[in-house]
Amino acid sequence: MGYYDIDDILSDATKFPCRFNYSIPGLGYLEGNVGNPIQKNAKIELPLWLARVLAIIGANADEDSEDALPFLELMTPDMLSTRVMNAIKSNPVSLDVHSINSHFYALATKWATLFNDALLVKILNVMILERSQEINNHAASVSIDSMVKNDPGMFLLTLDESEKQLYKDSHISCKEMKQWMIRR
Amino acid sequence: MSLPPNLQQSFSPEEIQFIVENEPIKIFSRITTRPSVRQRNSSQNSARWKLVTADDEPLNNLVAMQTTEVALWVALLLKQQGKCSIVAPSWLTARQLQKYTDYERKHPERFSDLPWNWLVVAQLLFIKAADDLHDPVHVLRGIVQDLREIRLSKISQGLKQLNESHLQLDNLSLLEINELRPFILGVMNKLKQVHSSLTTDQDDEDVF
Amino acid sequence: MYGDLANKLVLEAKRIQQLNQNSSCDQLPLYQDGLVQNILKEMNQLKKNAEILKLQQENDQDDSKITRCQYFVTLLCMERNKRCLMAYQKLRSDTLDSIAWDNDGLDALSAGTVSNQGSKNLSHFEQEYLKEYSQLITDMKSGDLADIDLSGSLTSPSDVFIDVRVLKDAGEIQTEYGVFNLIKDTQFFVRQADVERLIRQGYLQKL
Amino acid sequence: MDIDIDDILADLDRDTTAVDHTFTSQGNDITVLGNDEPNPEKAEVPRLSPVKDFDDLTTHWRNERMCPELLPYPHLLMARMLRRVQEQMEHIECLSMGFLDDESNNSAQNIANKLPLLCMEADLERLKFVLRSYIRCRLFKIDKQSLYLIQISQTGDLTVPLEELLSKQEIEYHQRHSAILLKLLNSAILRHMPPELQAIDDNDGSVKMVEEPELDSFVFIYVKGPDYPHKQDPMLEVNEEGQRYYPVTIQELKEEVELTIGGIYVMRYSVIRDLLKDRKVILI
Repeated sequence: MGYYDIDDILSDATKFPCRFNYSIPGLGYLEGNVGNPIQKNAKIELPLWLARVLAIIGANADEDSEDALPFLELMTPDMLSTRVMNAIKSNPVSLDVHSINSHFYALATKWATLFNDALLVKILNVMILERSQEINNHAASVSIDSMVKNDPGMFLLTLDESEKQLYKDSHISCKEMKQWMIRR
Repeated sequence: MSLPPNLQQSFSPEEIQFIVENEPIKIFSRITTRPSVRQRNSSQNSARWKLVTADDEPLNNLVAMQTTEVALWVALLLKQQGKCSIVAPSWLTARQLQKYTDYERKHPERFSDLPWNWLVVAQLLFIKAADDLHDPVHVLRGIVQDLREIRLSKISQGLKQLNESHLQLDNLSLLEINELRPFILGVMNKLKQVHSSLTTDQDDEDVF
Repeated sequence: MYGDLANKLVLEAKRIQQLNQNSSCDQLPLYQDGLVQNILKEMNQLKKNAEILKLQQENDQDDSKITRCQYFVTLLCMERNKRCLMAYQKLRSDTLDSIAWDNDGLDALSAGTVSNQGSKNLSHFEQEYLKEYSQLITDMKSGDLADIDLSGSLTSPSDVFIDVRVLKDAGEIQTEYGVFNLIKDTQFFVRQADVERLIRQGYLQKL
Repeated sequence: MDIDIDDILADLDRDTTAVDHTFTSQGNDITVLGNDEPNPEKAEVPRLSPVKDFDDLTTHWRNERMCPELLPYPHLLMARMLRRVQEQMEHIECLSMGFLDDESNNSAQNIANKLPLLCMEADLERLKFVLRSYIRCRLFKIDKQSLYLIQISQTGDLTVPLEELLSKQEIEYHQRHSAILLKLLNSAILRHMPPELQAIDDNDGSVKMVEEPELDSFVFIYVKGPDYPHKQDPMLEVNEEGQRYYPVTIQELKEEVELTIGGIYVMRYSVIRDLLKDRKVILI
């Protein structure tokens, strides 16, 4: 999770929809409109590394001023929409998380941090538990013959990056153990 | 990096074996190294054993046909040279292992209190001292395999209880723990991370 | 959009990571000099923008929030570019560290391990770094820690000695334990490290 | 003589961790069976025996490998260990020279006669392995927390001074490695940045640059209890089932947990940090 964490950096590049609270001249390049201003209430998609800060920094240098709106509002992205949440709730295990977002958990956790979203945390908790059982089943069922090219099939393709890492780590551990058990 | 990635988060099974090999085990010596009274009185020092990781006292006082206790790795080396037989631990018999298996089956929520090094000791003796065991090695192997499978399936049942707080894993052996370590730590750390994203108070601006 | 180039560089870093995760020995693909240079150019542009905005901010009081916003965006873009560049370079230097240890601290460039295609893949600064780090390892291996062979095997030793059978005549070999005459179908008890090469070459078989 | 008692107690304690072996004392047999040493009692001070040292070293190694932060370097123990390696190497060389002179034996027989020597070589390899793996692990962690170590040694936030936390060689390694790494990052990147972005340890940006050890990450522990079970341990409490346990609190969850002696747990490192320092738990 540190400064040099490649996956964290990549996840931060995910674009989130946001709405500007002010018209700002010269920022049109953010929506591919170089030279023009960004209009108040314009809805554009910005990478999280940019949007996150603009969503919490007030427009007013004077910190005392109560009515200082942040530069923009973050809007709920598709990956956290009610539709996706319902899909998670109805069947977390068979869900293709990778197609929703390859850094789903990292982003969802960041979102939960930003908005103190307890409901989201609850859903994530169930999701992690249920899906990790499945990951463990796959990681543990290593046939020693097909060690070179173990084929977890379609399943691996539905995992997000952190789940893939979990799978890889568990898989290597199970494999080393099996090799140790059968040696000589 | 000065440590390969696979050793950064966990031990290898070989390292667990290494740790277990330092534990003592009983052997039945076939050689005598204990100096006779005359030798002891003379100052001559005939190639005595001097070790830096294990107790060398018993090795300098081996008496043929007597039992003594040495580190497991020493026992295996002597055995390889035909200088001793290994006294199998009392739990490593078909009868005793069957009792453990029965217990495991009867108590789906618990693990039998097998020694913390049972799997390593069993495997090592199967390979290197099969003729010292009380029962045919294929019989013992079979029961050990059963035990391992029953316990594994119990563990995976238990993994449904993973949480962001803590976990108690009594009676699991070091090797069994090590196999599951990456998974358990991966899931629990992730759960913890998700849960700690909720701050009860918002005065912490450094979060971003 | 600012930061897009940097993102490409991080994707390259991710590729290196996956490459090394899936193979037993560490390797480094070509240093993305062109991409890095372009990101640095973008940084220069951003630097100029930031200076202008800073001046503006000091001058006009009325619409400070607008300049503030513009300034923040510029600053964040620079910060982002810096993080991506740093992560890319750090991942590569970490890999160089592993390579140096695998090479026993010998200068990997002149030892030939990296030189074939490898040294071409390194930037000038990286070559220098690898050389210096290898020297550091060599120095660590001498002195107080000389006896434990710091760059030696990290696999725990079991079976220091093994029984072997001779598969084909191999003549006499000299070991610490004296001379062994390796005649076909004879058996010996030897130190594993002494005969590892002969096993690999098919002269001996581990029993 | 109280040293002997300590030793026996320590052995008893060790016995609870190893279910399958019966208790033996290492000290007693010496006098019974005789020893060439002029004064066996003094020659074998139990606390400083090679076996006890190796046991300690193995624990240090295991703790270090699994611990998210860098643990203090055991200076005295390591000095003894490195000296012992050197002496043993010389000793083995001496012995094998003697054997080589003895040309009359053929080599197969020769090696059988050298059983003690074989054993001593294997033994030495084992010690060297733990030392090597331990130091390599520490170097890895020093690299990982390089900036953090610099930061805390500058701000004086260290509970242990750097000279105690690290060995002499480790300090040199840390300094030289961070210098050449900084040189690389400077030449390739940092000097091209605007002045306010040239730092390598800037913690005021969106993401902190100095990585701290994750003290809250989970570790596997074995609750060993006090070194001498008969001594009073004021931290221990007894529950209704008569089990002795250490009460701990998981701050974030405001949750109390009983760590029973002999138990194995997965727990946040920060929660058991002090117990580890007091050697009442070990990381497994």
